Amino acid sequence: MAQRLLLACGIALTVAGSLAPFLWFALTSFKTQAEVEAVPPLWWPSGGWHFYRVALFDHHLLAYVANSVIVAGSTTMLALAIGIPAAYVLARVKLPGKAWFLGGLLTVSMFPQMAIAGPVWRLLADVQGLNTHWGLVLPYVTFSLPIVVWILASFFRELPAELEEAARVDGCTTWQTLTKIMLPLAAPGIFTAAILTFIYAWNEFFFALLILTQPGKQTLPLGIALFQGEFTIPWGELAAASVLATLPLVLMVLLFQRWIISGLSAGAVKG
Amino acid sequence: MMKSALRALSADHAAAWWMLVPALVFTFTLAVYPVIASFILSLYRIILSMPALGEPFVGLENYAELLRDPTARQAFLVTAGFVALSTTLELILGLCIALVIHAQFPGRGWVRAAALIPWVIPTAVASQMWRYIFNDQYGLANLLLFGDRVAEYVPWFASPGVAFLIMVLADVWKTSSFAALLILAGLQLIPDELYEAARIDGAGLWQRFWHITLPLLRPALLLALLFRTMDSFRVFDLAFVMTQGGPGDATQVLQLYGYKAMFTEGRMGYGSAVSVSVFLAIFFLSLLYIRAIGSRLLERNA
Amino acid sequence: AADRADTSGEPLKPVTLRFVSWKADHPRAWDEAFARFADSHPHISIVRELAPHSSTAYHDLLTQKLKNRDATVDLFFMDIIWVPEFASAGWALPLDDLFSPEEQEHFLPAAMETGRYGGHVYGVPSRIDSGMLFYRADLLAKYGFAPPRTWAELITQAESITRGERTLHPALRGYSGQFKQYEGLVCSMMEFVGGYGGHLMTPDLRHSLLSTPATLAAVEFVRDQIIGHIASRAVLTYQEPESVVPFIQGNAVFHRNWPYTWEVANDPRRSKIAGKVGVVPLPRMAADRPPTTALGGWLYAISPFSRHQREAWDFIRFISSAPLQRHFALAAGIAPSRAAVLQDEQVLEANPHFRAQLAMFHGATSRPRTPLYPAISNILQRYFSRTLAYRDVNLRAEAERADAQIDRLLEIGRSAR
Amino acid sequence: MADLELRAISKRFNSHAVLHDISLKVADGAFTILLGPSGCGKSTLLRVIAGLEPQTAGEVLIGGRSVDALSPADRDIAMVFQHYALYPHLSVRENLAFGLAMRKTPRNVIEERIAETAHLLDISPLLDRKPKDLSGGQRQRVAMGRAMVRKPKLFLFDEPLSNLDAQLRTNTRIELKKLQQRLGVTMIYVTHDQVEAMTLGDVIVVMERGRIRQADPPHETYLRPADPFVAGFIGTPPMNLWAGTLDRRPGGWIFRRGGLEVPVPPLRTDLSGHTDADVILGVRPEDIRIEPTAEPSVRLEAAIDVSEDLGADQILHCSVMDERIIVRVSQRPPIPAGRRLSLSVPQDKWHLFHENRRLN
Amino acid sequence: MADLELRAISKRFNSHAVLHDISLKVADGAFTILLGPSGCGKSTLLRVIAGLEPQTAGEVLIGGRSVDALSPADRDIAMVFQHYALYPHLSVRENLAFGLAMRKTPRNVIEERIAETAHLLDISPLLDRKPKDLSGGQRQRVAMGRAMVRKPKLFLFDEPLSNLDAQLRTNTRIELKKLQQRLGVTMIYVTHDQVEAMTLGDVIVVMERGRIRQADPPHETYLRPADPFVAGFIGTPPMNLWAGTLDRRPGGWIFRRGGLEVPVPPLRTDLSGHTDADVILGVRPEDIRIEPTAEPSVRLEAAIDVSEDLGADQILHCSVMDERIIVRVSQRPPIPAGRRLSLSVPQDKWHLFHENRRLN
Ligand SMILES: Nc1ncnc2c1ncn2[C@@H]1O[C@H](COP(=O)(O)OP(=O)(O)OP(=O)(O)O)[C@@H](O)[C@H]1O
Ligand SMILES: Nc1ncnc2c1ncn2[C@@H]1O[C@H](COP(=O)(O)OP(=O)(O)OP(=O)(O)O)[C@@H](O)[C@H]1O
Ligand SMILES: [Mg+2]
Ligand SMILES: [Mg+2]
Repeated sequence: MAQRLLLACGIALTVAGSLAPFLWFALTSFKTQAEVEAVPPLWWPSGGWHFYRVALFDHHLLAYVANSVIVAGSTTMLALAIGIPAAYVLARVKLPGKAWFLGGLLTVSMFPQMAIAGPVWRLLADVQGLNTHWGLVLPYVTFSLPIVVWILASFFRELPAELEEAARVDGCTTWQTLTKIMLPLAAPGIFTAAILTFIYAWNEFFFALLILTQPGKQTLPLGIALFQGEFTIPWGELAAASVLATLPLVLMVLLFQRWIISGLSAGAVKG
Repeated sequence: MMKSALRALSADHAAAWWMLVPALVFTFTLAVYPVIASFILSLYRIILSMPALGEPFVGLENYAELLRDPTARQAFLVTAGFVALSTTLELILGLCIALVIHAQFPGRGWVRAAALIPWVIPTAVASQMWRYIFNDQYGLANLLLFGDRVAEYVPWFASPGVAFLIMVLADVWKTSSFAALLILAGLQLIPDELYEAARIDGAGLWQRFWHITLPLLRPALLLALLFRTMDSFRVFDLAFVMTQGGPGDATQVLQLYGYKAMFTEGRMGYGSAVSVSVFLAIFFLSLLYIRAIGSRLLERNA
Repeated sequence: AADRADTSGEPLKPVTLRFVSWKADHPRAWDEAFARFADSHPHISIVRELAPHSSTAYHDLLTQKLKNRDATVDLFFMDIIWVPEFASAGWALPLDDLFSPEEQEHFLPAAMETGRYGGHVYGVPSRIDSGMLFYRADLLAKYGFAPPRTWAELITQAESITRGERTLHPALRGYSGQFKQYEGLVCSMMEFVGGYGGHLMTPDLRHSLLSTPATLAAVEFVRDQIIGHIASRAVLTYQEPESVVPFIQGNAVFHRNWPYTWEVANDPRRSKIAGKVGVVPLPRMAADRPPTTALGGWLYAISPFSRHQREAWDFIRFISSAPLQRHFALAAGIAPSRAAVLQDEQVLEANPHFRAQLAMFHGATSRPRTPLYPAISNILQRYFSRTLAYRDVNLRAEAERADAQIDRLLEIGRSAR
Repeated sequence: MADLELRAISKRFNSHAVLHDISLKVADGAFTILLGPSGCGKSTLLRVIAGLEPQTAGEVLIGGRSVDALSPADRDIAMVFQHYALYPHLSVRENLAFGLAMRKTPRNVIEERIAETAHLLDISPLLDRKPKDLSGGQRQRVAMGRAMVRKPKLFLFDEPLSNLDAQLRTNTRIELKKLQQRLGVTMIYVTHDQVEAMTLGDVIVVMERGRIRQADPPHETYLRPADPFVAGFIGTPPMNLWAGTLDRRPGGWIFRRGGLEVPVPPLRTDLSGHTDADVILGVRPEDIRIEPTAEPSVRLEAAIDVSEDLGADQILHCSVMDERIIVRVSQRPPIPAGRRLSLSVPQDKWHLFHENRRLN
Repeated sequence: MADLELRAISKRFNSHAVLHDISLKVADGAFTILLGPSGCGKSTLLRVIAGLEPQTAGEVLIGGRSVDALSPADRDIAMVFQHYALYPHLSVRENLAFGLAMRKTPRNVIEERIAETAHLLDISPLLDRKPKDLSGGQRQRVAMGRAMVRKPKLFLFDEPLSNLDAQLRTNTRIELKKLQQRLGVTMIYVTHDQVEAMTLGDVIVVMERGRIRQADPPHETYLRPADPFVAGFIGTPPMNLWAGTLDRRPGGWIFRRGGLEVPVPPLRTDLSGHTDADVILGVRPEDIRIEPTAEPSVRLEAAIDVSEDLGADQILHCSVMDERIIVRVSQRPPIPAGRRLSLSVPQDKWHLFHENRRLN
């Protein structure tokens, strides 16, 4: 009984703690300007969609959304395209030095962005990559590769080795084994890796700040961090923009919670 | 005979290497090379706004400068404090959340999703959100604490200690669920049989937690601890958006300090020295990580 | 537009100029200006690139482009404080060949001075800008006060007004300004330092003077008399956008800000105190000391990496011409940098505060003009923020430490061959 | 030590009924086997007894007192799990001590009991090792030790030997039997291994789909299975079972299936009403002779389809008038496939079932 | 169809040697079993033959030609895996077609072959299902079909029946044997199940720790194991083996261990130099009689320690002058423990080994 009570409290606290702060922000987005600046603050909004209209049309939020979609989408595709073969090889093929490679890769994911910011910036400058989406995608791919490879490698490792040997006896090359047999089977893992990469790229701030200086190219987090009004901080618009920026991810979590959890635990602990 | 067998095999190995090449290229050009380049840059004095100074080689002078600089020391202390405090809290909270979302109850999927939401909210958004919640005039924190006693409203970010704690709070809120995920994975690995054996042995709820769950969770906790340690060492967005490092450098974290040195002040050499130092700190931590847990992972992968 | 191109005889190659600026305070006034430019220069189209409002963020972004020799930036707004840095780094085009001395004479000499460094002109002043004191004319009148001339007066007035309004209006504070750890903190503090007759640096820019008595006194004054007294401690977290809110919400009696605040405070859609606002020069420390204020302002500058420097100059000439400055003064309340326009009857009628502003402008002090300013500014920000935020720090020790840091930087700066 | 009684235990998981109305008495000191195919509810029943899973209906009595309100810890039982469930982070000694420590047993008593148990099970040298450093058999013994050290009233085993290899399994089986005889404790033992069931148990409880089909001593279960399920489940190769009808002939009852007619042995039940009844006739492969016997027996002419030589035995897959029959013989040299044989089945070796009940 | 020859195959994983100098000839059309305890290298040997794992030394010849340079696909072999390794995302038809399609076989030929194979294995109705919708036995047959459809020279099986339950296993075993006889193909079959080995194989290759211990037909392996390992490995319960010394007596050779003396059968090898040699004497539990026999035999007085009743058989764990001996009898009613027995072992049932070689 006590156990059930404890659990109920735990559930309530978890849900409230996770959602309440953001809900407050979301409430703010439905207030009127006067309500936003009211002292003391008001609980219930009455402003409707005004701030959303302002955020979307006056602050060109849709352009930021489009940029984020392009960047996060291409990052995901490219990271998978590169990560899948690498993960497969690392999971399956006996290669000398493989352990070092995996360890090294893991270390890369720990690099502070600052440690590589300067040279990456110079590198991108040399190839005209600043202020381009692909210029941002490149470091994103680099930083999401470890997690992609890690998750996928653990997924591939879980798939029976027999299947591959069957494919080899049936005449498949390594590449064909990967594309015809392993890929369809690893679909759930790929999906998880894709979600995680997408979330990472959608949320990343440091490189975006560094690489995208042209407002037309900037991604959502940057737009939100550098959000500005005419004279004061436009909290209402900011809240509306934040809700819009977060909504896709919240939907993703609601829909794919199971995959995210299983993928992360597979990648992390079973490693 | 043997040679041809080897050849058949090494053709496969060659294919395998080719499949690694793109990942290697990315990792080397955009991670390994830059770190090396940063290190080389850190040996020069490069001040972009003063090309007249040239770019003299100064050896380790930038590092000496770093050691002398009280601001750098402050940034290091702030970062270390942030790492220690936030990871500790995240681990404790993450463990609690993990225990909750590991239990069986109807609607668990929704609770799990709810717990994950802070983790997917962009840090930039979360930072603005907390900045708003702790606003000195129309923040939720003041409303909850003081209601309409407006005169008592507290300017939270004005106190260095409080500003630092808010940054910790924002990080804990955002990433505890990630720690919880890792710990949850550990929980799932503990067989139910053990709990049943303990129940038969007469262990109560708390004793089961203390004698079974906690010791067996150690690897997962360690993993979460080190993941979080390394990640929180890189804190940047929170300080950048919420406080810009103030007040009085109370939230001046290393990455922000390095960023300012390099990109605001144009001191490429010195900024590189800062970033190389951050890198080394994290690198040694990750060595620790590999020693503590990774060796087991690597064995499995070998 | 096509027919005009025809009438001009020789068709000009169409050119697109990228103009980096912050998000405009008065979008309509600017749109109108751009429209007029498009009419007279049909072959030049202007793309505005909006950068962050915060001077530091804007600086970082712009310098990144310039470091990168980004040819897509043609011209930009340049904070007056960046002139030495940009000049030294070669990020701003010297305008000596384009900007004839005769033309320079039309501008206020003090304003022209902000664009000069090392004997060259790098920018055309777009406005005059300096810190001002805004006040609640209604409240001062209610309590029978004249606008304060000294800080002591300001403090007394603030205290008695807030005391008097306490029951009616508990949230009312005496003062609101900018004391967050950011670039603006240097401006704010410099005004007090100047008030005590002090300086941040020696005139030859060899030594930092933070541990001189005047500078220390200024910090002590702000720490002990302003923050947490007439002003909420919240000012430690305020930049301009935050600091203006209590004022226009009617929660502050006095407010230090840049001239554009006049417009905001009198806009009834945004402000609860529209029509109840007065503006005067910042108070003095003592009646016998000169008033001091921080010099601000923005210059039009051309990127040396631009491929359309001629057209960029055409645009600057146009936008800083007398008619346009009149337009901005009337439509947006921006104080002109051309002496003639500033004295224009119509302009002054619409903006009575320009007189006070001009007076202030002449006494304004500039922040240290060195290419190393961004680094020095960071040290200054940390120093001021620490000493204001922590009440128990050893002020002198902190000052000496910051002095040493700055001196060391300056020494490095002098090591040029 | 205590006896155990189950009274009409039922168990459902949500809407899925796993145990139906299970009643059973286990005498003090008896070794009782729960045997049945996978998923029949053996583990569930054991867990209900342990109190790890509450029953949906019915009552569990240990030593005559209802324990339904007691937690597993308070029922004074011990359980040995299939995967042993040793605490991996504790040494063997600590594993043994855990249950006692939880019950606040004094330190010196704990020491004493551990020494005693370790001696009995011959694991004294292992006391300071961690479970991961033990072999399968050693782990098994530690798991037993952990159960024994508390001296509970009742021991519950859930397939404790299924993770050992064949050799070790045989040895441990024999040791376990000796141990039980020596300690005289009450044990409930789940398995799906026939050999374990036959050799260890005083009573075998055969379960199928949540019901008890038979609860008898092993030899009784083998010799007189209560229904066709038990008949087919116990014995390798399994009993030959034919579905057919019963017919009255002048000389007695006849089993008929297609062209095959078999005179059946005297029945215990009165079959007056059962002419043409559907019945199942069974005979064990090892009860069929290929040499003529003296006993009264039925003769069947058979052809060998496949002959499998297992070394010691031979399994003959034969057909008798289109019906398949498996015969087990021990014969050297082996009889090759293709040969015709005359099989004889002693009258008393037939098993006859009707509507899930044994007729003879 | 083709014969297979292994010439001195060795295999090491890093420094760990798994196969030592394996040489073997498999005749065209033979059914060869690889049997041995877990970890002895059976799978590794099979994988070397398949080309999935390169050998460290030695040569593999199929149909007389070395295949060392060929990839698995080019060796013209088929393999059936323990877990079947059916491609889960492909239908049965696609699974069957996959190998042919990879070899660019024309569409119509593929169709034809699939139809033919499906008919043969009786899986035609399953062709459009996914593997997950098949029962264990059906999966097993599809796996066989996938191997057969390519008509390879050589079939390799790695414990193909180990995932089926007992009943299905017996049936499939019999079908497999029939199929092999009908197709006349060469098969190499890994198992650690003695029954499968005894019943399926033309030849059983017994392996231990990477070496071949014996390669003979099943009955030969059972009747005349080549060394004590094979003797102990084949047969359940295992052969009784005693280590002792050999002694010359006037009447012939005597085996002596402690107080026990056993006259041994005539030996094939000349033992002149072997007086006092260390030897191992063996006798199978099922070869020991408890009634006197007519044949010349050795009599041993035994006491029954434990008597296990398996239903059809009884296993008696006895002691003969401190030596343990296991006896298997089929006796009703069972003989209880504690009784004394007079055992007789026919002279020709003794097995005698010296230095890993058979003496008689
Ligand atoms: N916690 C549970 N929730 C739902 N169904 C369950 C649960 N535990 C067991 N079952 C179901 O109850 C039935 C009996 O399970 P049980 O584990 O008792 O079988 P068993 O006889 O022990 O089988 P095995 O020999 O495979 O261990 C199975 O159908 C199983 O799926
Ligand atoms: N890839 C490998 N790397 C290292 N050692 C291996 C590898 N594969 C097998 N081994 C080792 O080689 C030995 C033989 O393994 P193999 O799988 O051939 O045994 P097996 O006879 O098939 O056993 P089982 O009956 O358990 O399948 C084992 O000790 C095993 O640990
Ligand atoms: Mg079970
Ligand atoms: Mg194997």
